[in-house]
Amino acid sequence: QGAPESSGTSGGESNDGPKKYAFVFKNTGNPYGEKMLDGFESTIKELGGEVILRSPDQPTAEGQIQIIEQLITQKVDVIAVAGNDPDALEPALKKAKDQGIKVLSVDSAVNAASRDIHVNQANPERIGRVQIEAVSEMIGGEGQIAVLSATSQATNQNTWIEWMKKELEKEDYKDIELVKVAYGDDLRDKSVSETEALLKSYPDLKAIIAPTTVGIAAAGKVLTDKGLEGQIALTGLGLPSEMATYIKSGVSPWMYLWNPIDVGKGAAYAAYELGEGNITGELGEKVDLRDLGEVEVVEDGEGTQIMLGDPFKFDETNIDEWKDVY
Amino acid sequence: MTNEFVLEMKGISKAFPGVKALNDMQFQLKKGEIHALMGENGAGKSTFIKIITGVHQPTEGEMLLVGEKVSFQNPKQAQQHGIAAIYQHVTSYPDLSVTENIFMNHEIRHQVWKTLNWREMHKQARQLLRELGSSLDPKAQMNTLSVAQQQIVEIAKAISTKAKIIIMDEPTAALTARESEELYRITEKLRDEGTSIIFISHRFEDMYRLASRVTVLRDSNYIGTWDVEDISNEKLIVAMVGREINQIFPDKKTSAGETVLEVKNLCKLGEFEDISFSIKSGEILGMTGLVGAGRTEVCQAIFGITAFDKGEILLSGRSIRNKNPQAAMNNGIGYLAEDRLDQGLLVDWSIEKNITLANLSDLSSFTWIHRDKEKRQAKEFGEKVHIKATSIFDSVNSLSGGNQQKVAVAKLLTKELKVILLDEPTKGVDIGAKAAIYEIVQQLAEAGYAVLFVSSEMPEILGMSDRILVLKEGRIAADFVNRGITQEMILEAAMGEEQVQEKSG
Amino acid sequence: MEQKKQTYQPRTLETNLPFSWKRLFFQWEWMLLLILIAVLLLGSYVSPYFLNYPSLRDGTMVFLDKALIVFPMAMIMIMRDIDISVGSTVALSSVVMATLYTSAGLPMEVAIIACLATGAICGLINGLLIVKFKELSAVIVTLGTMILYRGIAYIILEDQAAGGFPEWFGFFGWGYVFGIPFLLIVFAALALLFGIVLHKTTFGRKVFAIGNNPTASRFSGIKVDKVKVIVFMLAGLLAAVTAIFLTSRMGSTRPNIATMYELDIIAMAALGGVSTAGGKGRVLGVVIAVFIIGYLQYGLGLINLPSQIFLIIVGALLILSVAIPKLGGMMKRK
Amino acid sequence: MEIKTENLDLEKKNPLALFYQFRELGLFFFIVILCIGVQLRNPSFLTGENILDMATNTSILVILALGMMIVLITRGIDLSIGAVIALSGMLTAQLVAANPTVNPFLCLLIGTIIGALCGMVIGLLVAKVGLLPIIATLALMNIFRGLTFLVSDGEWVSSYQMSESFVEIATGTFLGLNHLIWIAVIFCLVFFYFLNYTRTGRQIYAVGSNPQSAAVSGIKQGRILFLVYTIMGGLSGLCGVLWVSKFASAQGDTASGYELTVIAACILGGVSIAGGSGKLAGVLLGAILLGILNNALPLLNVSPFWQNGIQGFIILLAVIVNAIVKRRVERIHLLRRAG
Ligand SMILES: Nc1ncnc2c1ncn2[C@@H]1O[C@H](COP(=O)(O)OP(=O)(O)OP(=O)(O)O)[C@@H](O)[C@H]1O
Ligand SMILES: Nc1ncnc2c1ncn2[C@@H]1O[C@H](COP(=O)(O)OP(=O)(O)OP(=O)(O)O)[C@@H](O)[C@H]1O
Ligand SMILES: [Mg+2]
Ligand SMILES: [Mg+2]
Repeated sequence: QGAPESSGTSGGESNDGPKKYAFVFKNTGNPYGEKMLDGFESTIKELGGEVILRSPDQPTAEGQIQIIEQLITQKVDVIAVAGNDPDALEPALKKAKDQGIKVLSVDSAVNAASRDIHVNQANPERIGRVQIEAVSEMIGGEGQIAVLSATSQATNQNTWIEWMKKELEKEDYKDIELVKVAYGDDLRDKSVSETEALLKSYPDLKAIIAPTTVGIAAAGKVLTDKGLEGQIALTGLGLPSEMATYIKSGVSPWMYLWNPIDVGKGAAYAAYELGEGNITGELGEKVDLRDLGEVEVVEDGEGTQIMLGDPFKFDETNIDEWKDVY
Repeated sequence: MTNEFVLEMKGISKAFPGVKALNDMQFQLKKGEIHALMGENGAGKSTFIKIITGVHQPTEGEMLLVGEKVSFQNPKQAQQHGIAAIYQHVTSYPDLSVTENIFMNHEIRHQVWKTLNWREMHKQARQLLRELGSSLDPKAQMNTLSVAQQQIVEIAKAISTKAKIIIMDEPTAALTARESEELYRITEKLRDEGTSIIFISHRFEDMYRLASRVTVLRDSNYIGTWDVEDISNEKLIVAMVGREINQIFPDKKTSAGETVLEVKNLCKLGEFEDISFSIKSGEILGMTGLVGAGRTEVCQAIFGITAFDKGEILLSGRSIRNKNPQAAMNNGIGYLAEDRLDQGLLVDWSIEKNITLANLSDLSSFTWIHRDKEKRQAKEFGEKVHIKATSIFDSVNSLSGGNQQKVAVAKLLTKELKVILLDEPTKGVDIGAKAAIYEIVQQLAEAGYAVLFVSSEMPEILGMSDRILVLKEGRIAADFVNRGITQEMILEAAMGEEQVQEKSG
Repeated sequence: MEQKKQTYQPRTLETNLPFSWKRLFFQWEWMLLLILIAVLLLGSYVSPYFLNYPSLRDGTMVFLDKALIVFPMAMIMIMRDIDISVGSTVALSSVVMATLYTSAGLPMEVAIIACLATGAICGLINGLLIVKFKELSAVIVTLGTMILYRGIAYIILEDQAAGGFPEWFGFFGWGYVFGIPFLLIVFAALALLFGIVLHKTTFGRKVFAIGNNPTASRFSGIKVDKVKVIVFMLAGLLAAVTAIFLTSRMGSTRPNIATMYELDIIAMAALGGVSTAGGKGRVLGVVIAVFIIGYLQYGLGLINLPSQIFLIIVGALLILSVAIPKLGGMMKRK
Repeated sequence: MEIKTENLDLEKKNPLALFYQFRELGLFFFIVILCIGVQLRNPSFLTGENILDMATNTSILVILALGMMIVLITRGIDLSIGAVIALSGMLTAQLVAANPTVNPFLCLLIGTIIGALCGMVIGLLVAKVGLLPIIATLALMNIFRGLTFLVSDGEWVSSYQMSESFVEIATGTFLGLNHLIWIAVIFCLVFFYFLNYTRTGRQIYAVGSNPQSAAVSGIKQGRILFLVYTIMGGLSGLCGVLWVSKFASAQGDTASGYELTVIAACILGGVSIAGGSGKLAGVLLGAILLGILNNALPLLNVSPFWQNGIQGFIILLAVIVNAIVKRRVERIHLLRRAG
């Protein structure tokens, strides 16, 4: 077994000129991702780096591996990636790290071995808990609720759902029953069928939590079409532009999301700091995120991460400002 | 000047890439005549009629319809000028109904709604078929019909266009004597109604029976046109093949040996029942019957293509069961399929690869094919059956029907066989090639093969067989030793007494 | 006797074709080669990182895994069939392998054998269904099994990933032998093997014969059903081989890997000159086509074109490459 | 001289001809049994509301399956429809977003035209250039999908940007039935008429049944193929608008992979990939079966991880059961004929 000859001796150091920062998102045409890429791009440009934005056309790890290979060949300095799979990118990202490229994951983490640091859009525990708090308030602390998730293997979704379940164990929520976790696969038609099935299987359902942008929009549509506003509450994580109609009509009194542009920005600052060698991703380091404030590197499983604040609440009062932004 | 000829073709030539299929062809068709077109396989007959019907465009020459110059860019135009054709290879729509096959592209529509008038079309289809002496169900799906029935539908289709000129390219090739008789009757009726008919056939009986004039083609060239009364059989053959054929059927030198193949009480539900016969080495057993009598089914059951329900097959006294054609061939049984285009040959392939296909294992070691051996074998067997082509790499597509059949025969000879089952081996084959095939068959018998010779043509059954088996509705109706047997005797057995009586009555 | 000899004229059949430049050059493979050269030139023009040995070498590792299936797929297409379940077969074999290793605790070697067996069985099921239910056609059967096999993969692994393979397993996807990627060596060996089988052996001849005329092939003593089952099994088996390489590259697996692989594979075979109308195709053309599509994608990736542009370019390439000869033929006829 | 000809005729009805009338029977029973099974497990299955939901959700599939049927009848296939749906949906949605007052009928028309243009490109490649449909549409699937991403530039159009009247297209009801159901019903009737009572409709079958013979009987094959792909494209374009209106959202990856569902509906319904045959009733049943599966699996509380597997299994089972029933019936008829 011959050792792979490295195709370039090292990543950044030997390069003159602006450093190259690459961002690999999950797939193309994902509205949420596009906004994140926008934030990343504009920030890096401000900081004087060169930006490469890449996404496979399908949300698969294979596609991302291909892209990472190509980035390695191009001798980029930093790769930021929103992983389609936490583990599958490990060999490719390790190869990148071996060649001196700094790696950080954003939004959906890759495993600790394949990254220097993870930029978490918000504290997953808070995301989970806050949605239960919201639902409880909407239904008066009593009744059946269901979760409409994305694909069954979306890691961040699953983490949030775990936290929701933990939150539900609290005494305050003893009258709330989580009856089902349905999966709409982030497909519009499937999410609609799943929502309809929920309504039929659980006639007493009081609320739906959809921690996915596609799912919450589809659920909003079904509840609107069936004229169920006020009877079944909807909350979760949604894009303001997609949810504006439903928030105003009262189908979804309010919902949450972080600002993907800010996530992109945060990732850009972190990438820049990594690329400049100002941080290494060690526990306890301070990262200066400029206007997003200064955050501390904290533990995340075996790796480290920084967190970008609480999820943001969108309701009637502020939705109009935001719906044109993303 | 009034015109005697409804159709006149002057100096027509047609070249395909690499082939000159027609050269300076002349042709005149009178109103209300049946005009036979004859010539060897590949002489250019089918090409000629495809030019008339607008399927092909001539490279040179002109075409006059009732004295007026026309040229057809597509078949629709020819149809609109009252020309209809029944092509050599039945061109039906297998998934559609009889009615639709008849009326395709000239459907009857409601006066007002312009929607298809199914009721009227079914009615007229039934009427047309009845005129043709058939009570086929117009709603039946085409692929459930026998070849003869499909042929009748094709004729009905030609008539339904109210054509003034109807062209029939070998319509009798797939028909038995009795069905041919039916076709003659229909054709004559059409002629009497004033339709002009061009009739292509390799059967001399067809021509003598029907045609008033005959035009002969040879090697793409126009040879001449004669009144049928004025030309003798010998002269016609010379015109067609360019030399004399003294003897069509080879001399029989039967020296039958051991019994090779024995079939006992073979039954298959709905196809045939109680078939028993045996063939000795060196013997030619003729098998005949009406279309659908089950001859092909029997052959295919013996060859392992279809399964049979009951009965036994013995080869040299040993009981065998052929699970598939491969097993049959390994047991020494070969089968020449009736439909050579569909079942016999790979038409896009070269002569060479076709000939060697059944015998690849002998030409290879550890499945590696030895190309030299393969070429040698193809040449040897191709020449043995006298295929008319320039090289063994010519594609079978480019050969005429008779030569294609020779390729299929050559393929059969590559295997070491004891029994060969020939299903209509001379179907659609010209007189010269027929003689050649007869001779090959005779040589095979002399070489010790046991031959089952299936045919619908009485003369060749009588001329070739040592014994004759007549099938009727899946059962053996008669088993003759071919001495002093006449066509009438065979027909009588094939059709059953009542019908023969009616026929003579 | 003498007279009889005269019933026909003796003829000879040529067994050697005269040399012809036209025959040598009017071949699809030349056209493909030109396209490949154009792709390489284009690549080196747009990106300084493209045209050097390490880059071209490592580039192959990005696209060759799925290309392994293109050989049996070509055979299937030559037989006028199609197999759209191969992507799902990759996923199922990979999931079976990973589960046996991680959950059942079997040795990796055994898991790999189980992976190959799974692929072969998937192919076998396809093949058997196709020959037993002739009225269904391969598209229908493999459409059904495509959904079914991936479904089984989901049933096994649900939303989990399985990984943590032994160190040496990474060799398949990332290893080099004498400086050449192991994957490339395997690809070359398979190309050679399938080239020989398809063009030089009786088995290959039978595959072509079936594509040309299945009935006549059967009547000629070819066991059509058996050949078909074997070829579909080969497709399953190579899907499993792909699963090994892919899983090794990713270090872990999930039920959703290798989605849409079938379309990429069919596109490669079609560009390579394999006709789904049956009976035509050559391994050499397919190999060149694999490199055309692979390097094109790689080259465009190096200049960071968005992947949707790549979709358009591959689509256009596919159409142009198939259409140009047809248009040329149309011109000639006019 | 008169010869009797019974021997040539089909006095008894041909067994195949008889069976072809009941070809969809197997599938029909399969659906009935499936429905009974589901109903026993979840009584809310056969309620009026659920049936209406199911019909609404299956309508788009039905419309597309009609188009796919005629493509398959001509021995073709169209893999690009998912991409055409996305492209036309995206363009129409952008139009609506930029211009909220635009009339919904105009939207439907524009979507249909966009789709028909896409279909014409395929038609030209297949009919004039002579490309194999599977290759041509595979390539164009890529191209149309790529174009969708390009025109949208990664952006999406969401519900607040869509006018009330536009969303009404797919959510409004008429006589208690959703518009989508009406549209599907109308298309079924139109197709029934088109396929059975117009010359062109029958020529579609003729071209698929035997292209050579269609050529010699003077049918302009190229025109038929062109027409068929244009219709398929037009229907896809229309469905693109319906899709976007139904989900009130237009994105680049809309309907990706949906072509396989549509093809599955057709072949479940007995349309032969080899061309020449296929009936509207069968295709309708095929689409309904898939619609029922999509609706029933969530209702039965089937684990999401099992749904794919069950769906694949049922599709295979349905086509195999249909094939076996067909063989049985043929055998019975054979026995009767022999007896
Ligand atoms: N489309 C074609 N392309 C090339 N050559 C052709 C084509 N059609 C016919 N030919 C050639 O033209 C010649 C005449 O063929 P044609 O079919 O007209 O013969 P035919 O007289 O009808 O023979 P048969 O009695 O066997 O039907 C043959 O040599 C044949 O190979
Ligand atoms: N009148 C008919 N009605 C229905 N089916 C028929 C009829 N005639 C023939 N067939 C079909 O043909 C089959 C038997 O014909 P087969 O081809 O075995 O007979 P054959 O004597 O070889 O006739 P041919 O001269 O056409 O080769 C039957 O199984 C049947 O399906
Ligand atoms: Mg001819
Ligand atoms: Mg026969």
